[in-house]
Amino acid sequence: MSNGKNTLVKRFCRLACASAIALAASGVQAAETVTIGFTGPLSGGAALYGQNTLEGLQMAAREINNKGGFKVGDETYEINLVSLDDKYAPSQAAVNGKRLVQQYNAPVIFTPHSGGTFALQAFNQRDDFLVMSYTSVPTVTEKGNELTVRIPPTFTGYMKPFTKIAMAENGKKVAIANATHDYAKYWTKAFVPTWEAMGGTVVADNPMDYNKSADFYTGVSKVLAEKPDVLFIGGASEPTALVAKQARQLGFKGGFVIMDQAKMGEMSKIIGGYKMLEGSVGVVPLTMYEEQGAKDFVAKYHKQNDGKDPTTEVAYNYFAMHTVIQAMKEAGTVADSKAIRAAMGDALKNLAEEHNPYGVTEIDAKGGMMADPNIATVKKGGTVELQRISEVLGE
Amino acid sequence: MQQVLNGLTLGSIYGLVALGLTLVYGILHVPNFAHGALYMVGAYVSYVIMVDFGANYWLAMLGAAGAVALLAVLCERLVFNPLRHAPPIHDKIAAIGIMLFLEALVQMHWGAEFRRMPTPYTGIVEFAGLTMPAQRILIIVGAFSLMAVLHLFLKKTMTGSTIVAMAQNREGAFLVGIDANRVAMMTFAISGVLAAVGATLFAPINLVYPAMGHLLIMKAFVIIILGGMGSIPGAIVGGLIIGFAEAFGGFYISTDYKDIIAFALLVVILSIKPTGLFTKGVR
Amino acid sequence: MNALQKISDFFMTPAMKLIMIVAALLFPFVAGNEYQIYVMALAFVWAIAVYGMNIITGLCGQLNLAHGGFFAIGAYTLAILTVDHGWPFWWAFVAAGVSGALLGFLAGVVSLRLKEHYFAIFTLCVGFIIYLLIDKWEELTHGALGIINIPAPSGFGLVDFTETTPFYYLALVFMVLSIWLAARIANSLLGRSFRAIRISDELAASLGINLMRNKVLAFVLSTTYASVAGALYAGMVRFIGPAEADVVHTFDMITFLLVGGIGTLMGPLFGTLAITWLTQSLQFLEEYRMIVFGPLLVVLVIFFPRGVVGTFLTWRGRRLAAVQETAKKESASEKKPQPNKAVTPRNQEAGNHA
Amino acid sequence: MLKINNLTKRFGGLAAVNNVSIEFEANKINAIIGPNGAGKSTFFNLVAGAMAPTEGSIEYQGMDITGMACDRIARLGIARTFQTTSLFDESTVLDNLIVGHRLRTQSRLWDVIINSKRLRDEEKKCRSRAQEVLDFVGLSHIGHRITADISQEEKKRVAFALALATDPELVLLDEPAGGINPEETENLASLIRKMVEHGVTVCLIEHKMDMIMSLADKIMVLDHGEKIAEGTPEQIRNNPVVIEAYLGSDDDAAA
Repeated sequence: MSNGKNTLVKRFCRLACASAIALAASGVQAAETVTIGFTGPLSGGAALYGQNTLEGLQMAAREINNKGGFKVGDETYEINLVSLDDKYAPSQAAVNGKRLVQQYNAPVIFTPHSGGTFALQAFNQRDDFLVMSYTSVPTVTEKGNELTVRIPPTFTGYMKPFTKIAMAENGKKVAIANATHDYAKYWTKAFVPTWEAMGGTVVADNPMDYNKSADFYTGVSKVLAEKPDVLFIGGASEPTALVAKQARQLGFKGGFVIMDQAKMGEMSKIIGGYKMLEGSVGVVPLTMYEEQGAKDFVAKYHKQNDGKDPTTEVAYNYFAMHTVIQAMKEAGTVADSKAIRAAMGDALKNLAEEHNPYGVTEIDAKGGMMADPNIATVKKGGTVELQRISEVLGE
Repeated sequence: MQQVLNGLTLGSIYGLVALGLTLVYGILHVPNFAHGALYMVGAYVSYVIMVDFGANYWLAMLGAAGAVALLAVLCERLVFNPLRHAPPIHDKIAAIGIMLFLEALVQMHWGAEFRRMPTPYTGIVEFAGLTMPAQRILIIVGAFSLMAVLHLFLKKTMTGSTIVAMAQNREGAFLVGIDANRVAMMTFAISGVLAAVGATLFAPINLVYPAMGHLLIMKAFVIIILGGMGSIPGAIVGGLIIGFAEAFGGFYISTDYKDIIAFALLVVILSIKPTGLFTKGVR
Repeated sequence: MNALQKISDFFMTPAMKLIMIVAALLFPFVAGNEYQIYVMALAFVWAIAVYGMNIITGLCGQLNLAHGGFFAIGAYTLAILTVDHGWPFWWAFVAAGVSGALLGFLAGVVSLRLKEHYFAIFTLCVGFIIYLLIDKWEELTHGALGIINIPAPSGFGLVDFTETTPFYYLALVFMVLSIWLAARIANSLLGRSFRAIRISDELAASLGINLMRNKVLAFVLSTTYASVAGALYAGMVRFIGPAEADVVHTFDMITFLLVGGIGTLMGPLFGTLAITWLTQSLQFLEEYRMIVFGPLLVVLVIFFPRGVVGTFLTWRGRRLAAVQETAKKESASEKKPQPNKAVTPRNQEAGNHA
Repeated sequence: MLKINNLTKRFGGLAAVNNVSIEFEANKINAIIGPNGAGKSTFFNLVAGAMAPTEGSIEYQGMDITGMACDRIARLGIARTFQTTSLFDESTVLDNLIVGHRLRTQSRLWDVIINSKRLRDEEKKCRSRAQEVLDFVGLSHIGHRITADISQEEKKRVAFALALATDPELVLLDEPAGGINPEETENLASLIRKMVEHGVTVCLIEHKMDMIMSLADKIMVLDHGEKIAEGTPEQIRNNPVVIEAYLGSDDDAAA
């Protein structure tokens, strides 16, 4: 986020390089390269998000190419990653998809948003390419599209442990004050029934537009008027931190359930530590993970980026690129998207630990990745406690 | 009561932004769609001065005011002045062009990410059971004192009264020999200052990002239509009306529909009275 | 100069129209790949909406900033009726056009009481209200989640419009129909009434033109165009979200219109195709696109307010007038009947599109 | 032909036109003069229907047209020109005139879509009417020119032609000779006479006194919204009240 000291010159250089690569690739389709496509927001309001996802893919591709490519059968391939901007617009994602398949022969296309995924799904089975979708919206894999892989686990896994912890720490009355974009809506839809099923009540429901709202005091004071024990918040990390801060300023003493889009680590930078988040449950950045794969990845990333912390987007997409390549090796083909999809399960088993920071182990029949991620609870005094979902539920 | 203060905070910022817009409209009859972009640039300039140069909050505000005033004058000189005699559709499109350009420029340089502007005033004031963060009090006080200064400027100084004269009667002022160019530049500069100060006041309780001006500018337009385009008291009163409507509407109806309140109000009022609430005489 | 004259003459002949249509028909065979056909089809869909904008803004002179909103209304009407209510595509398509017209009528009756700046600002707000409603009214529009699985246009078992090439021809047919109707309107007495309003409300009223009736008609025509385009778009992309109603689309359409030539007949098509392909070929510049387009808009309105096609037509009009003048002088000196009868009607046609 | 009774128009508290009554006869040239801000243009706007009067009535050929909409009044046969002539700069002169006859046609959107016979006939009618009025104002030789390229005087004539294309019986001319030279003014005056000869009644606002005095059959003088005199040029010239009004006001109206 704010430590992104992207100067104009740097950006232009990067741009020039990217376009040079793209041009070179469009010119000659060398026998030993395989093109991987990407369509995502590289400009507009979601540009940072899109660039983060792309960065993960680039990092993995660079790693593989620097080692001289990868072997499938007798042939050694290098990765040619072609990225196109869609400004978060589904129609533009569809145009880019057509372009990546038709012009660049990409067997695999990455996209970091559900809208783009839906647009690509309108023709991916006919045009024969695999959609690697970085979104935890379950619908993208539930419709039965056979060539779609959902990279992160669905957020629905968080419902029960979040609810359990929040109730134990604070109480049973929740007020909803999260964001209004599509992802937040999906979350609310899944969260409310879980909360109620576990014996809680929803005392207020007042989502707010985190990005456009001029002011959260009105909305926050409205939900606080119902005296909730728990406040369900979440959107991008920065505004979420502000919502939490304003709730505290307005006298809220309970805990927060923080939607997984916001990372507590990033929020803590804005509001000066975890003190304000006492009694809260949410997710933390990879840097706080104890697992070896995560540590290796973070160390590598730090080395390459002057100590900058990797985002979740970077880590998952880095993992996804390695998985795709591994699957190509397992399947023995770089072109047959069905075979690549079918080999995903084996690929996950054989993936090196350092390439799998989140420890994803399985992929379900519909194409959803499954993992057992860490969730974090902020205890009294601002200490953070990490637990695997299975641990929370197993108690 | 909490909502009254919320309404006041929102209303004073809306009023400040709408004031700049209404002044420009009064003088040049240009609905400056780029005004929201000027506001956004103001926030970024303050941010840079504070974060990258480590300067003081007030210094940053001053710097932003100066920079945006200059930018506004440039817009007037390079774009609106050449379009003085063009059909009315053209200056609007040109203003949209400026808006798109400024946003793209800022985004290219700083990226689209949300930034948080630091403020030295982070305390909370508790008064009669009300919780008021210091920055909010600063917004209300700052906005209203700026309005007062502007009022004095327009009423008591020579330049100010020429602006008022020209706003009231363009042809008349021209006949009396007012230098229209100078007044136009002056007006744009003032509108730039208002936008930049508004942004610097407001940004610490919000976030700084390239599209931050969008919604604000639309509400500012609603305000000056309600208040009568070109009317200075209309802009302030209109700003407060919308601010309160949103604070109370957001509280009693739904925050989700908060943003629609201003626009719904506009549609209803204009359907009943096409000339706006406070306009006098013929348009 | 003479060669230029000949070329420009050629542009105005019916043969040119035929050539353009044939070129459009052959495009899928010439195109290198399906991607290009897809982009072209999408550009045609946008062009239909831009033709609508041209009627209210170009002909009638009212800057309608809610145009993108009506595009979204068309798309959403189609999507809601097909996905949530199981209507057949073409019935929903007709309903989309009708809802665009009806809502356009309602919005028009209210907003057209306002003039110039008030109208532009008001429609900006109308567009924003449409966006907010789509975004917030979840029961009807699915809110921020958008609508997935929109069916492609039904080909009645004969054609499969999920394929790109058949859809291309479908979009082409609709676009040609749109241009045809736009041309009819522009060249008729109705179009002349609209243009009189564009010059000045006062003048038009003094010529006995009912301002409100004509403006509302132009507005309804434009919103119908927009919603038909939106419905086609929904059938093409087959997923829509609230972003379709974003004001950015309206600004895009203004850019298309201005580059091509506002108020001209071929301007909307030219502008849409030119900018669409320019953005596609400058894809790596996406992030910086507006840095080019923003100033481009400003430069256009200051120096070439009539766009490419408009500038061409004016130039040609001047040339023809000059030619006629010299011809007249010659015929006067040689006492011969003047040979330029054929020129006059052409010339008028050129002017008509203005 | 046109009978005005106690016409008053107030803006806020200010009366721009105050209790004016007058009658204009058919087939005559009627002039309205007065210093700047005397309410002449407001008076025209009231007659043409661009504004509704606060009080009083306007009778046209025995019909009460008070407060009637502009376009209906135009259809009843009252045409007008404006001080500044706005035309389609980008199209040809002839093309500009075709719309003038639109109000005498019936075609609607449906006719346009099916290109009905009615539409084609009416378009032919409008075009020939445009040609006729262009001939009438003596500009048929420049009908093919782009309007932006013609002279100021020619533009004035085109504006006359446009008004005449509506088939009016009464034409209101707002400063027809503004911004053109004396010789052109003379030509324009003869055109105005020609219009009257062809059965059109003229009513004009003008600052050029010589022109008015030689042209008008009847003159009304407005000052501060009130009628201070009416009569023949001879009567007006010698009217002490009028002289006082013009001398008393410090503008250049008497030029």
